[in-house]
Parts: sequence; C-alpha cells; structure tokens
Amino acid sequence: MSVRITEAPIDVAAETAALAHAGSNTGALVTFTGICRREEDGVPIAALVLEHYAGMAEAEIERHVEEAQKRWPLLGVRIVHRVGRIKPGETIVFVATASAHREPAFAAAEFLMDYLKTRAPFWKKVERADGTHWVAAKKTDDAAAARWKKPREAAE
Amino acid sequence: MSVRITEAPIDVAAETAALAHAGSNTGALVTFTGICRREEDGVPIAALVLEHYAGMAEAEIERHVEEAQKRWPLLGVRIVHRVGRIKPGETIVFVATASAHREPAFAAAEFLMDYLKTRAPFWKKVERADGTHWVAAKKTDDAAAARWKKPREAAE
Amino acid sequence: MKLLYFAWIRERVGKPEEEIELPASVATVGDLIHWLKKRGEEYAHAFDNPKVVRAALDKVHVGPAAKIANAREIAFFPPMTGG
Amino acid sequence: MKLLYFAWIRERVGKPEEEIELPASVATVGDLIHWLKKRGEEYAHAFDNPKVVRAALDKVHVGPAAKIANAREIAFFPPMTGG
Repeated sequence: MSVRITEAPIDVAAETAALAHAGSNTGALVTFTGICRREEDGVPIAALVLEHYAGMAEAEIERHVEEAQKRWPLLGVRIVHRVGRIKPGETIVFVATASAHREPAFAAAEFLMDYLKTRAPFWKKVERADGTHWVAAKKTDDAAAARWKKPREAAE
Repeated sequence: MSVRITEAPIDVAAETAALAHAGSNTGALVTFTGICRREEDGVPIAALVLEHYAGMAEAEIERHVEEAQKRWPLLGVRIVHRVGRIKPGETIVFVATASAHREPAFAAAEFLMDYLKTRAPFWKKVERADGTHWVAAKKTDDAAAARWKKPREAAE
Repeated sequence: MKLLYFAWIRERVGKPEEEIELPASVATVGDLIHWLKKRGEEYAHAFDNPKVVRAALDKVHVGPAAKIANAREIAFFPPMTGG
Repeated sequence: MKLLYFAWIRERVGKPEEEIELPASVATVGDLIHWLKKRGEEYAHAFDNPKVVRAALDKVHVGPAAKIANAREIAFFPPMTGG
C-alpha cells in the first residue's frame, strides 16, 4: 500500500508500472486518473488550486485503503494526490488497485474514489479569466459514497 | 475510438497517455489492464496462448464500444487485446475510457470488460509444466455481462 | 460454405477451417451440427455436447435455430474466454 | 487549543490557524462554533451557515455534538472537494 500527497506532477506511467508488478499473482489492474479539465461551463480554466489538511489527509486516505483491503482481496493499492497549483490537462489524483481478478479491482477503485471525493480533506479552487471560486461539493458525490455504507453506518 | 488486436507486447503507458489527451475536456480516465498471472491453483504458469477469430473479434469489440458510447458520454475509448503466446506478468488486454466525470468512465470500462470476457471471440489456453488446458468460461462472467442487459434483451 | 473451428473444437476436428457443400436438408445451425456429427469420429467428438458449442454466421453470434440461408461462413467455438 | 481553518472558511476568518483559550462553557464543537460567531464579523461571516461547516477533532471527522474534551486541535472546513 502506498499513499502519497505531493506538489510535484504525478507520473501516471511510473505509478502504474510500480503496481503492475506488486503481487506475484496480479491478474487485474484498475487505475483512475483525475485530470484538471480545460474548461468549465464553456469558460477556459487557468488552473485549479488544491488545498489540503496535512496530516489528516494522509491518515483519512490510509484508513479507507485499509477498509478497502478488508472488503476485497487486493494485492496492491497506490494513491497519489496532488496539491498546489494544477494546470489544465495535469493529473490531480491517481488511484490504482491490483487484484487476482477484475471485480475486486474495479470495486475497490470506485470505493476509494467515492470516499476521496467526500471524506478526504482537500478543497479545490478554480482560477478562470473571469474570477476565482471554490468548487461546491456535489450531492451526487455524497450519494456515490453512501452506497458503500454498511447497514450500521447507513442509519447514522 | 481505437480498437486493436496485436501479437506484440502492449505498452500500457503509451496507450494511457494517448487517451489522457483525447478530449479537450477529459476529467476522468479509467484503465483496466488484464495481466497473465504467474500461477494457477498453486502451479506456475509457463504461458497463456490466446487464439481469436480474426475479423469477428474486432467487429464484436467495436460494436460494444459503440454501445458504450450510446450509454455514457465518453470522450474516448481505447482497447488493445493481445493474441498469441503471452508470458506471466505480460498484459493480455488493455481497456481505457475517458469522460468528463468518473461515473461514466468507470461504468463504461466495466461494461466493456464484462462483454469482452463473454462475447468477444478469444480463447485462452494455459501452458503449465504439468500439461496444457483450455480455460473454462466462468458463470460469474456471464452473470457480470447479464447485468448490463436492457429489459428487452434480458427476456431473451 | 466455409466452416471455421476454434479452440478445442478446432483441435478435435483437426483443422481450423474447410469448404463443405451442404445438402439441402441442412437449413439451420442446429441442423448443421447434427449433420457434421455423422461425418466422422472427430466431428462426433467435437460436437459431443452441443450445449457448450457456440456459433457465428458471417461473424455474428447466432443460436442453433438460426437459418443458414446465404451465409458465407459459419464458425463453431466453445464459450469465449478473452479479456 | 489550536484552531485550523481551510478553504473559504480560512479566507473569511482571515488566517489559517490560531491558538485560543476556550471558556469552560464551550463543551462541544457546536458550542465552539456558536462562541466563535460572537468573536467578530469575520467569524460571523465564516460560520454564517453552520450546516455547510464540517469539523475534525485531532484530525478525525466529528459532528457538532462531539465533546471537545482534551483535543489538541480542532479544524473547520467546508464540504470536501478532493479527488
């Protein structure tokens, strides 16, 4: 398991390769790459500025990786989240999961992304020619995260 | 959209990079890499031999890519399937989907993999020190493919 | 009519493809399997359990009831295991 | 007690963190928000709508009813938008 937060650009090829040979019996590797879009509502994006709560962000992601490892038979997990100023086309987040078969690899990658979106302490600000604004949390992200709740948690 | 069947090793990094910059507004990129496992039931695998129905395999995959494009707002799809003799650790299949958001990218990648497993004319033979055998189709793969059926098809 | 065989069906029949003149009595894919089984031991062995045999007419998946009509090629193969 | 602010809450409060001596009457996270709002306009503005304010006690998500007790740090932030 590897969880990293960095201000440097993310090398998706190197990160993927590092996990492909993680387990001697890896048969399935799923990756998710979140990329800074070039426009929003038809207006060009100059940059995204990612702020995070150092210390809590790593701990929160690691907790969810451990939860994923309990739920699915994973052979490896690799997460890199970038912070600071990110230009259009650059990678914001990279999540990779390895397993013997495809079902657990897909499920764990989706689970981790849903939780990263709603529970990991990161905040995005959009810089455009016409001004800057903080990205609003999406209700669809809360709904996506809620589907992974166990019966006990769902009642909360 | 790019669908390719090849006897040469698949360069996952190059294939991923090709799609990352596919759409000017790509925000999510999901990849699936199917890798030849190193062992089966505790016995080392010497190689997988992949046979396919040339002409039908490409057409069948392209049909499902078109179906995925109808179902989800995709900005790009890239599929490479290797045939011939594949050694442990090498890539068998690579599927990548790009979209503005993560949900369609994940759903389309899973849809395409489920159909590749059950509808694309490829057959795997396992070479081990103790003999060779054809891989048996898994009922769980049929079940995984069936969940994407529309009501009309499900009645078939 | 061109017939193609794949995977263990190819191995049992002993060839990847062949040209065969079909009798008029063979109208469907199921008829063809029935007819092939009588052609020799290798075919009887290959089509031993028709339930695990899949077919494609001109590169499109079909069931045993499919009419052969003017198809150019028919392929027989076991359930697919790609991906 | 160390207080941390993030994103637009940080911008409204005007600082990323501060050390504050809390009165004994502040027992829960909700009490603290209520108490902060009276400290000045910048706080009143930041905590204007408590429904969109999230909190963490010693780097663990908590709700407004959570007891502060012996926590070392409390962070306030809007709903997260990472990933």
